[in-house]
Amino acid sequence: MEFLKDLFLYPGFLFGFVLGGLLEGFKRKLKARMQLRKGPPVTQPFYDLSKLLLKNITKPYRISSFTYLLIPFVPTAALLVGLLIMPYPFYQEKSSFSFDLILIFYLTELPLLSQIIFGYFSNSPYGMIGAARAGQMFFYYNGVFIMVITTLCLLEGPPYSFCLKSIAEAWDPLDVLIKILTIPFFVFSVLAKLKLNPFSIPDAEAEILKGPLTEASGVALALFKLNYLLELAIFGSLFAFFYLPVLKTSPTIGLILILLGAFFLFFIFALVENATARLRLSQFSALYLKFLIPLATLILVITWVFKNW
Amino acid sequence: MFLDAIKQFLRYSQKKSLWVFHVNTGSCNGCDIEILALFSSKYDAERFGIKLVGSPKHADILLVTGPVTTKSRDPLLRAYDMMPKPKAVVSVGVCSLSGGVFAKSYNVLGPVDNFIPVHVYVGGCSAHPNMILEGILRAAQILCEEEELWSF
Amino acid sequence: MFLGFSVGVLFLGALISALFYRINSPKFHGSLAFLTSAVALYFLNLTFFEFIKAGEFSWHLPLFRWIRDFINLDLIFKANGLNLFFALFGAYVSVGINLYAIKYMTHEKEGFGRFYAFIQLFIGSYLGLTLSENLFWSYVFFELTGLCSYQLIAFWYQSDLSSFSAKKAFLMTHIAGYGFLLGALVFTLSPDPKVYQDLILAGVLIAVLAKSVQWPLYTWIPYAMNAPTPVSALLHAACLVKCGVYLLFKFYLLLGGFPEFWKNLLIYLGMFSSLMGVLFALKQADVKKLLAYHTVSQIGYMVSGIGLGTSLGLASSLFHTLNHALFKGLLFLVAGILQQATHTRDLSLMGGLASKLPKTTVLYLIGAASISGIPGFNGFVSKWMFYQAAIEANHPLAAALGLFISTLTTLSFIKVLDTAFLGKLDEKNKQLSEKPFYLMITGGIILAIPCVVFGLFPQIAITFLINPALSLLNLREVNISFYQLPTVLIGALFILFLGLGILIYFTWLKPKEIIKETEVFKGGEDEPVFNPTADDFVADIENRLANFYKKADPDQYLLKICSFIEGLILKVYTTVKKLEQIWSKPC
Amino acid sequence: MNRSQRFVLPIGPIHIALEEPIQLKLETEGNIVKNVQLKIGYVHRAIEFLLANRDFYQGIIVVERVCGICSHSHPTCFVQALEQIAGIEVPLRARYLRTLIGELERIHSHLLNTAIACEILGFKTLFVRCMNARENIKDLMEGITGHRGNYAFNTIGGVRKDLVEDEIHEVKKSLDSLEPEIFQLIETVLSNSTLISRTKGIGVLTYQDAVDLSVVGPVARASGVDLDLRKDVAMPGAAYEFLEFEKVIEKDGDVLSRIKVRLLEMIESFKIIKQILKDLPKGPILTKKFVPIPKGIGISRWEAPRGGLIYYCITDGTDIPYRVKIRAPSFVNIYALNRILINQDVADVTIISGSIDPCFSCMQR
Repeated sequence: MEFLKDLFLYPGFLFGFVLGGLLEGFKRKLKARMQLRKGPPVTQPFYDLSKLLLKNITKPYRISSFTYLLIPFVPTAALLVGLLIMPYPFYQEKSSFSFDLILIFYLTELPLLSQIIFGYFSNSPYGMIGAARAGQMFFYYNGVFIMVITTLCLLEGPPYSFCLKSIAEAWDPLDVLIKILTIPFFVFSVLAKLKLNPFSIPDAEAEILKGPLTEASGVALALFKLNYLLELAIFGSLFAFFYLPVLKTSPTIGLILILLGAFFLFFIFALVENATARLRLSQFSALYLKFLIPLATLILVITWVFKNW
Repeated sequence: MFLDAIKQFLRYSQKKSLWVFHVNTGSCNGCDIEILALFSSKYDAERFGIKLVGSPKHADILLVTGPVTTKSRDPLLRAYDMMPKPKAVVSVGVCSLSGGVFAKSYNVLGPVDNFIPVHVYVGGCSAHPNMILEGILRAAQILCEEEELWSF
Repeated sequence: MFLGFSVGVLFLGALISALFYRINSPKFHGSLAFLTSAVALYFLNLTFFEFIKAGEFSWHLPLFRWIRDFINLDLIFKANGLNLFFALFGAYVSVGINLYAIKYMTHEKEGFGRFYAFIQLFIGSYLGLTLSENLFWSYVFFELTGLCSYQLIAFWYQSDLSSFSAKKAFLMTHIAGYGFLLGALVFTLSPDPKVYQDLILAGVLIAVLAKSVQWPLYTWIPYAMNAPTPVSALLHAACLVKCGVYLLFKFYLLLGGFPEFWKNLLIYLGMFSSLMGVLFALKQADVKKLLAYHTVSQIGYMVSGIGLGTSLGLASSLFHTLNHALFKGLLFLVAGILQQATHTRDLSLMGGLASKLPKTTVLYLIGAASISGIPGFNGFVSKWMFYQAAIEANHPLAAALGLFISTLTTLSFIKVLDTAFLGKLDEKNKQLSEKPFYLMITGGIILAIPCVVFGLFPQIAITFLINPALSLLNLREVNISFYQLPTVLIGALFILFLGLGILIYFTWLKPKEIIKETEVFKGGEDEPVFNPTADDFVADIENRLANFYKKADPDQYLLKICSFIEGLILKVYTTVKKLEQIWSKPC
Repeated sequence: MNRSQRFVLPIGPIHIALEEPIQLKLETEGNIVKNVQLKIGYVHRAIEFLLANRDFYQGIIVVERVCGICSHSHPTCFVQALEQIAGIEVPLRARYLRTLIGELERIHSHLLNTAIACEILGFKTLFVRCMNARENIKDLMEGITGHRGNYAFNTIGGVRKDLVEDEIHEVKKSLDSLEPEIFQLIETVLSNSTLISRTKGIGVLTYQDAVDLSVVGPVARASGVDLDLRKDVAMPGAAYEFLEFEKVIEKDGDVLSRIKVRLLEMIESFKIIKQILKDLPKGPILTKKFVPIPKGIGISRWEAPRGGLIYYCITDGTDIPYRVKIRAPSFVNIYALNRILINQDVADVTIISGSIDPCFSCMQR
């Protein structure tokens, strides 16, 4: 029964869902405030989600309804597992992986892959274009994200390993410097990963409606939204684990720090979203391929040299 | 008992989260820009959870502006058909109510409620944003109260 | 004893096929090949059990006694961890592919005897290569595999393209032979191989580059895709291209480890060719060529893993070799089914096949998930071992590149899934049925089962197959208890089953009430939907990297070098001729 | 690259970026548009047929509903044509008031277009700011005319409603508060790097193309065509000849220059409005002498926010016009889309078509 508590309450479903929903609501509220509007209530994502659960489904002709619902469901399960392997305070003694970061990386890829598949699966022309765009973005921002996590993995050690815990516990002055250097890259890659504004290319409402999700409705759309909220929770807490001394303090303060870090990240996101227009795919790829990926690689190499020196 | 509470919450959330899909069936643009004005700071429809969505498959409320012309009838019917079930229709502007000044034209087939059931009528030429907002909120009331709109 | 049998039975089968080439029946020859490979696998299994019980042993066949004083030409098959590992998966994959080929080849009109003779000869010589202890015989078998590859690529020898590809493949893999010969000769003839190990390794490296399709000598493999699909699956995905990897391991064993410089060279060469392979794979619209470039990229992981030199690195390399044989073979089999179903290899002309070929789609999904490293499939485990080994060995760049390449692999397989299996069904594929392909699918299932089993329980492969090889190489045994957290595992299974239950309830028990079918939203009008082509899917990447694609293809440089050498020889020849004329001028 | 069928992306008739129904079928290769098919006619309400069945005063009401955005330009132009036939001299004060509303309408329309462009580019903040500024203009117009959208301000021979001294004062006050806000907005739009990088160099309509396609209005002016009916043509119904302002002309012809032209024109409009409010002549707002409209032909032109609007009226002496032909500015501008959408990125299609500021309900009538 212990695992049920883990799964549904603290690091699992409820925590991820509530944290993600609050982050999304907070971001929307903040954006509205910056636009001199009152904005929706912070709990708006929960209303949206619970409403979608009750709606009927209108799916395109000749499409298996089981697959229609299965495609969004698989990443939900994957993301829940992803939440379970992160070393949250009060829970961390149960999650001592040495490769959890790689697993988290692969698991957080799944929501996007499911969207790409869904875009083509649903036969919608907008979905197909959106899927192709999402796929191409995947190529660029993952390069940056991988460089960031590899750089961070070099902090604690040797021996090095892809372990979230060791990153969270690395707080030497040099480590802090390197961590600060990687923050912009992390923010950029997560912005693209979450499809937020300057990089909201796959679901650019103005030309391709909702992109891959154009044909999703009812429970399928609710599952996609849920995936999105869980992703928000995961990336928000990843930010806290990377850049805040979460595991260095007592669990209670650690938990508070996680929340603070996540909300701070979304504060930055709201600022960026409010001050930018959406980029074109070619501009996006130029930005990443010409600046961000080489710079991120440079930081990785420099860190490596420093560490071996 | 417990299920009833959940059901109540879900219905309440239906009232708080309204995704609007907008169809122009031959309007003069006047009502359309007033719908756009809903999202400015002055009216700020988003505070009621109202969101303009691009796909009818996500929508709860269909906003129709303009009299139904021959060519835009099929798109309207298709879009209505694609909306998933608890759904309501708000017809905005006097043209979609009755045809307005265009009623006698050869290309105008008639008001919107000749083709799809309309739940809320918002008058005016062009309708005032406040009235449109009120219409959408009334439609939300209808959505969460009327039993036959709910399949389970 | 069984060792000899397992190779011998395949040679016997090849002989029978060759002798009865006049029997123009695909069933006869195919069943024969299936039978012989199954028997070979059976014998190998017996050997393997014996090996596990009793440890290493060998089978000796004295040959050419008169020359023994000068050089030892005895045929020695040795059963040790490494040899048996390579032999076993080769035999296993060949069983599946031979089963597949029985049906596949019925489309042809003639040449069954030739085809199956060479297939069996190839499997025999591959097993011979992996099992043989004597380097001379290894060389003979090594060249035999190249010869079989030549013959099999040129199966449709009337077509210019096929014969050209065969020639190209033969020439390039022949270079590998010279490299191997150099290494082997220096190793056997020198009194202390450690002194000349640079020379030996240079030779072996050339062999690896050309045979195991590494940069810059991989250019033959896209052409080799003009062969029938079983050939592509068996030779150019599973077995032939692993010969180079095998040689690396063999020389690692013989030399007792590599020096530091060669290790680093192998790591970064492997990762570099992996990156090149995957970037070229991204833009391919031809499904078999795409898979071929992925072979380049995946073998990069293996070469790189050997270079890491730690036990986890070598284990990842070995495990990935096994996994690659399984999932790449499987993917090629799926590609063959697609080709026979739609009569084209162009992804852009397919689309929506998932509704007509559901079982094939499942097979494809297993293969694609494995190769792109989705957790729960075998590719994830071996790739994870590679990343972990790379970062432990303080090569973070290799780890990062590995991860990056893995995401690109995912992208290109998503592209295949989307353009071939999903989307709108083409008009001409409306009548398609999966029935004729059942035998081929069975062949695929044979390869798919281990993909899933090793993904969920990698301990099986690691304990029984990889650790013996590692202990032979004097390395620490690796011990992965992959899913060590019961909470997560139970949780995952729980969510999965709960969710599936709810989905089934929603879709099958209550569909009438809540699920309604409508049109696709296309802006309100009823427009026909066309599938975007495979090029459309990666149009921006292709644009962005257009210059790279133009400049990075090593073929053009190789051609330049070749023509330079040709010019040199021509110059020498004309000079000699001139000299001769001066010489022979009557005074 | 040989392919049997190109991928077709239908945009519209119902699409979130298009306020009005029109269908653009884009044939694409990769991300590049190779061919465009325009399908119009969704908003055809047979206005000209209706006009030929109503008398002049009813006609003004119908004409006002040709388009909800330029609902002052259409009746003014219509009335101007009728006045031309009847030879009615419009009082100067009425001419000034018509110009005032016309310029307010221009500001509102240009703000709306900028807002929609920002919305298309995903720039919600600027969208909201533009809409807020537009709300203020709308309030102003409601104060002056009595309605937010369809003003019913014009009648044959003048305007319906006068502007008293207090109102002028109020209008001046709100304009003074509005002007810095709009200046700031313009500065923000023209200095945001992401917005400029998205709009610069796309959808280029060269000078030659602009002349060949005979585009009008801001689209023409953005391509360097020196064309502004307010200066070029005598408008008997308006007071432009007494007012000082400049034509705004840009050279590049891309989307950015179209946005720039609109933004800078708003400044000119503010100038005009200030002048009008300063020296609004005293006098009647409607001609005293009313003559029935005789048989005749009248052509009138008006610079609507989107360009030159032309009304062509034939009367036969009865109180119902024989024929009214409307040439809306979007009708000529829309054909530029066929030229400037080719070889553009799919992501830019909506912003390019939005930059034309097409009014499909004007166009399809």
